[in-house]
Amino acid sequence: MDYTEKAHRPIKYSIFVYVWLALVALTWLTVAVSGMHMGRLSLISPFIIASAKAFLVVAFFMHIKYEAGIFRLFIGVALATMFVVVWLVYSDIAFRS
Amino acid sequence: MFGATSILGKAIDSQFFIITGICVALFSIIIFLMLYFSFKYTRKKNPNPTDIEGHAPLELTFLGLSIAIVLLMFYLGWGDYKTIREEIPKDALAVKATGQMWVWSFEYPNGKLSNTLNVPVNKPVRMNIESRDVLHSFFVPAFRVKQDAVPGSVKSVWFTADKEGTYDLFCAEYCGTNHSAMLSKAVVMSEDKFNGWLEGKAEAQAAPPPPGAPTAKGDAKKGAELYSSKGCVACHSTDGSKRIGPSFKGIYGTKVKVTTDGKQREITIDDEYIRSSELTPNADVVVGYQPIMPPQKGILSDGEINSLIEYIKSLK
Amino acid sequence: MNETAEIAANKHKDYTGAKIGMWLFLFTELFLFFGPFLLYSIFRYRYSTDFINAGSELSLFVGSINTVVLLTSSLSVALSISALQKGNKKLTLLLLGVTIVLGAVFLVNKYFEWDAKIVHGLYPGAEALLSRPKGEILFFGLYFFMTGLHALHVIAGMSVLAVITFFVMRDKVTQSDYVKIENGGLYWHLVDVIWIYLFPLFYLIR
Amino acid sequence: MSDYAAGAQGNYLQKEGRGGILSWIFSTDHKRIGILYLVAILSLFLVGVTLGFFMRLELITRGPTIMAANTYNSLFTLHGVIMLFLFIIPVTPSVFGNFLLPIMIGAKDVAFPRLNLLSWWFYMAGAFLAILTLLIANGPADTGWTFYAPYSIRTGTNVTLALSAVVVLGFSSILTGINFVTTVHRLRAPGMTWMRLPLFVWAVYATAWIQILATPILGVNLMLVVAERLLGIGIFDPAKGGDPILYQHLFWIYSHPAVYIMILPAMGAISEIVPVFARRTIFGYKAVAYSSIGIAAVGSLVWGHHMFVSGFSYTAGVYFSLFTFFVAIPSAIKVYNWVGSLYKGSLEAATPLLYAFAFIFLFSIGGLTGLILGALSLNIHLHDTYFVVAHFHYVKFGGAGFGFFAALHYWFPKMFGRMYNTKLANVALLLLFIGFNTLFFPLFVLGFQGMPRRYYDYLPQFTNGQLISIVGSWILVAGVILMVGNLIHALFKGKKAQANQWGGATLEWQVPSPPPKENFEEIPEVKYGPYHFKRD
Repeated sequence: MDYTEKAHRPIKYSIFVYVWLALVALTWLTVAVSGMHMGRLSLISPFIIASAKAFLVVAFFMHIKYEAGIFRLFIGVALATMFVVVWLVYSDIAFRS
Repeated sequence: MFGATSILGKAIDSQFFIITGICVALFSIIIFLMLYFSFKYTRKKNPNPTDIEGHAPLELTFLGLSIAIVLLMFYLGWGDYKTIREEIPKDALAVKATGQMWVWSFEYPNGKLSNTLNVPVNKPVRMNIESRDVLHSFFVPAFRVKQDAVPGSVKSVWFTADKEGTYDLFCAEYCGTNHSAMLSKAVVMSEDKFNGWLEGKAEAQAAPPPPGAPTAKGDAKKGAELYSSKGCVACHSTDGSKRIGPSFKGIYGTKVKVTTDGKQREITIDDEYIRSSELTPNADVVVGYQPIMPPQKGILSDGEINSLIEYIKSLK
Repeated sequence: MNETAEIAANKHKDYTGAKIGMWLFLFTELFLFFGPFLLYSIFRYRYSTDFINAGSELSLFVGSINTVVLLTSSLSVALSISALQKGNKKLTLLLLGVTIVLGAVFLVNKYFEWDAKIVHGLYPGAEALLSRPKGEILFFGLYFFMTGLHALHVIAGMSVLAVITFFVMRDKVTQSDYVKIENGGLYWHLVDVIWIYLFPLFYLIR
Repeated sequence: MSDYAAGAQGNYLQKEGRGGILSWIFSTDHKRIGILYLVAILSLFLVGVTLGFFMRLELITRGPTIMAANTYNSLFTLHGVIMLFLFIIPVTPSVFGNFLLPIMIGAKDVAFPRLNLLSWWFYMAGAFLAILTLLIANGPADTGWTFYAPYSIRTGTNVTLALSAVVVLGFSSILTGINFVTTVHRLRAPGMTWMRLPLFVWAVYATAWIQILATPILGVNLMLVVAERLLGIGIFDPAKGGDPILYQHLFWIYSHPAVYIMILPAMGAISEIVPVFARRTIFGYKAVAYSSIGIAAVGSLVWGHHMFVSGFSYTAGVYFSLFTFFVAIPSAIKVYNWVGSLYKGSLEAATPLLYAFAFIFLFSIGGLTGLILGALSLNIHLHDTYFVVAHFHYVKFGGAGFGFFAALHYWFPKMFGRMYNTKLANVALLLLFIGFNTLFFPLFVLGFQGMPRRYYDYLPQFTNGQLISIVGSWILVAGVILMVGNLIHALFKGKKAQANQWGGATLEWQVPSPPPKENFEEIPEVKYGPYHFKRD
C-alpha cells in the first residue's frame, strides 16, 4: 500500500510573486501612513497592515490555504490562547489604581 | 490566637467557616461513598459487576449543583474583597509603611516615625505601603490584612482594630536572607493613649526623615539615625554580638581577612572600605560571612555614607 | 481504513505528521515573542511619549530596507519549494542560496544599526541611557532584547536552510521527499512573520 | 490469553547490539526512553525528599539549629526547583506517557523518536545545570522557586545558572508535548477512534497542549530576568521604570497551568486504575475525557489567583477568582465519576487501587482547600502562609505524587515483567499516607494562625504545630524508603509477572510483559472501548 500526500501539486511561481508584490506594497503603505498624523488611527493602522501581511505569508508562503483543516484549527487554538492572555493581563493593567 | 481582632476580620472569619463547612461536607460525602462502595461491592460480595456507562440526568444534576456551589463561594469571597480594596473610608488615619531589607518603618501624618505600628482602637486605619528595595508584604494575621509592598508604587489596605493589645506583624513575601526576622508588632491602644504617643517625643528607635539635601560632611548623630532607619540594625549589631553580618563595635581601623574574587587577602577597615562595602558589598566579603548584603548604590547618598562612616568610627 | 490508521499500521513516512510537529514548534516560537510583545504594549501604554521620542531615533529607512529584504527572502524560499516539487534541482539550490544571502544582508544591516546605537551609548546598562526618561530606558531595553532574539532566530533559520541546501545537493531531499525543505521554509517564514510585527513596533511609532 | 498475539521478537529490555549503557542513552525506543526518565527522575525525587527532610529538621528548634538562614533559603529554593521542574512536572508524562502512550493507541513508537531522545538529553542537561548551582562560587539560588523580581535581579547567588536550567528543562517539556500531540493525532491504530482512547491518553494529550502553549512564556520571562542581571535592561526593575508585577503575570501564565501538567496525567492514571479493579466500565467516559480538555483550557485562565495581594487591579482579582472557582468543576466531575465507577463494580483491593483511594482522599482535600484560597477575602489572610504550603502539597504530592505512585504500582509489572511484594507495598502506602497527613495537615492550622511561608524561624505560638509536622516528615521518609526499596528489590528478585497482570482491557495489557521491542508484530485493529471487560 503506497502512502501518497494528497493534493500537493506544486504551487505556481506566479502566485508567490504576486503575493510578494502585495507584501512590498503593504510595506510601502504602512511607511507612508506612519508619516501622517492621524491620532488614534496611526496607532492601530500599522498593526492592521502588519496583520494583513502576516495573513498573506501564512496563507500562501506557508501553504495554509492548501493544507488540511486541522492546521487552521491549531492556529485558531494558538490565537485564541493569545487573545485570552491579553484580555486577562489587561484586566489588571487597564484598571490598576 | 485564632479569632480576628478587626471588624472586617470577623466578617472574613465567618465566611471562612461557611466555605470550609461546605468543603468539609463535600469531602465527607465523597469519602463516605468511596468507602461505602468499596466495602459493599468487593469481588467476593459482588462477583458480577454491572457496566453503567453513565447517567445523563444524574451527571447534569451534579454539574448544576457544582456550579451553584462554587458561584456561592465566589460571591461570598467577593464582597469583603471589594470593601478592602475599593471602599477605604475617607476619614481613615493614614499611616505610611515602608518595607526594606529587613525592617519595617511606619510614618504618621504628623511626620512621626516608628518601627512598631501603633494604632488607635475602633478607628479605621489606612496603610499606604511601599518598598525601598524588593517585594515585601505587610501582614497582620490578627487583623486579616495583607498587602505586598512593591517598589516603585504605593499600595493601600485598611482595617479597624476592635480590641486593644499587641499583635504580631510579619513580612509575608520572601525578601532574602533575613526574611523571617522582618518582624514587628502592631499595638492597638485607646485613642487617648494613641494621641499621647503620637504627640510625644520621638523614640530611640524612630528616626526623622532622611534629609533632602545630602550633606558632604559626615555626622555621627545622623549616622546613628540612618543605622536604624535604613535597616543596618537588622544584620549589624553595635554591641559586639554576632548577627548575619559583622558587628560595628570597635571595627574601625582593625584589620580583617576578606575574600576578593575567590582569593583571601587582608584589609584595613577605613573610610574607603566601608564606602565600597555599601556600594558593592559583595566585592570584598569578610571571611566567615556570606555575600548577601544588598548593594546600597542609588539608595544611600554620599553624604549619608559619610555619616554612617562617622557613626561606625564613633563606636569604640 | 482512515489515513491515520494507515500510517500507524504501515509506518510510512508521515508528511502531515511532520508538518503538524513543525507547526506546533512554530507556536512555541510565536509565544516566545508574544511575551515581550505583551510587555511592549503595556509599557507603550504607560510611557507613550517616551516611546515615541525613542522610536524616532531609529532609522526608518534601514528598518524598511530590512523588511523588504526579509520579505524577498521569504519569496525565494517559497519559490524554492515549488521548484523542487517541479524537479528543478538547480533552481532550488539557487533560490536557497539567495535566501541565505538575503538573511546575511539582513544581519549586516542590523549590525550597523546596533553599532550606531551602541556608539552613542544607547545600550542597556549604559550611563547615557540611564540618565534618560524611564520610558526610553525600557524602549531600548526591549529593542535590544527583541531584535536580538529575532536575530538569533535569523541565524538559526540560515543554519537550517544551509543544512537543507546540503541535503538537496546530496539528493536526500528530492522531488518525491521534500518535507524537510517545507519545514525549513516554514521556519523561515515564521521569522519573517515575527519581523512583520517587530517593524511597526520599533520603527513606525511617531 | 490475548486478542492481539505478539511474536517472539524479544522484549525491549534484552541486550541490543553491543549492549551496555550506550544502547540505553542513545536509544530512540520510547520504552527505553521512558525507563531513562524513570531512573533520572526518581533519583532526583530522592534528592528533593532529602532536602525537604532537612528543611523540616531545621525547624525543630527556634533559631538556628543545623544551618544558617541563607542555607535554609537555598535549600527551599532547590527543593522547589527539583521537586517541581525536575520531578513532578515531567514525571508522569515523561515516564508513563513515553512508555505507554504509543502502546495504548496501538503505535510502534512516538511520531518523532529522535526528538524524543533529544528531550531526554535536554532534561539531563537541565538537571546537570540545576545541580551545578550547588558546586560553583556564590552558592545556589536563594530566591525561592518562583524567582520573583526584583529580588532575583539583585541577589548575588547563582540565579542566572538556575534560570538557564529551567529554560533548558522547558525545551525538554516542549519537545515532549509536540511529540505527544502529533502521535495522538497521527498514529492511532485502525479502529482507535477518539472515543476509544484510554483516558490516560486523553489526559496526556491535554497536558501536551499546555506544555506547548505555556512553556515558552515562562522561557522568555526567565530569559528577560537573565538579561536584566547580565545587561540591565530594566523590564522588571522599578528603578528603571519596570514593573515587578508583570514578572509575576508572565511567571504564573506558565506556572499555574503547570500545576495541571502535574495533576492531569496523574488523574489519567487514576482513570485507568479505577475501572480495571472495579471490572466495569468507567462512569461517564465522555465527561472524564472532556474534563481533561476543560481543565487544560480553564486552567489557563486562573493564574492571577497567585496575585490577589500583589497589588494588581481589583477587576483582575474578580475575574481570576471567578475562573478559579470554575476550574474546580471539571476536577470535581472527575472525582464524582471515579467514585461513581465503584458503584456495582466488583472490587479487588489490589495495591494500585489502594493508592488510587489515597489519591482521591488527598486530592479532594487539596482541591477543596483550593476553593478556600480562591475566595478573594479569605485569600488576603491566607496568601503566602503555611495554609498555601499545605494546600499545594496536598495537590502536588498528595495528588500528582500519589497518582504517580499509583501508576508506578499499576504498570510496574508491565514495564519490568516482575511483581513486587504487595504486602510491603501496602505497608509503604500506609506509612506514606499517615506520614503525609501528619506532615502537612498541621500546616493548615499554622497557616490560619498566620505563620508565613519560607520562614527560617518562627514565633513560640507555632512550636507545637511545627513539631507534629516534623515527626510526620520522618514517617513519610520511612514510607518513601520502604516503597522504593520494595520496587528495587522486585526489579531483581520479584516473581515473574503475567502479560495481563490485573486483567486490563487496554492495549498495553494485550502484549507480553515486558513489551516486545516493536510493541506489536502487527498493528492491532481496535474493536472495543478501553474499559470493555466482558469480551467473551
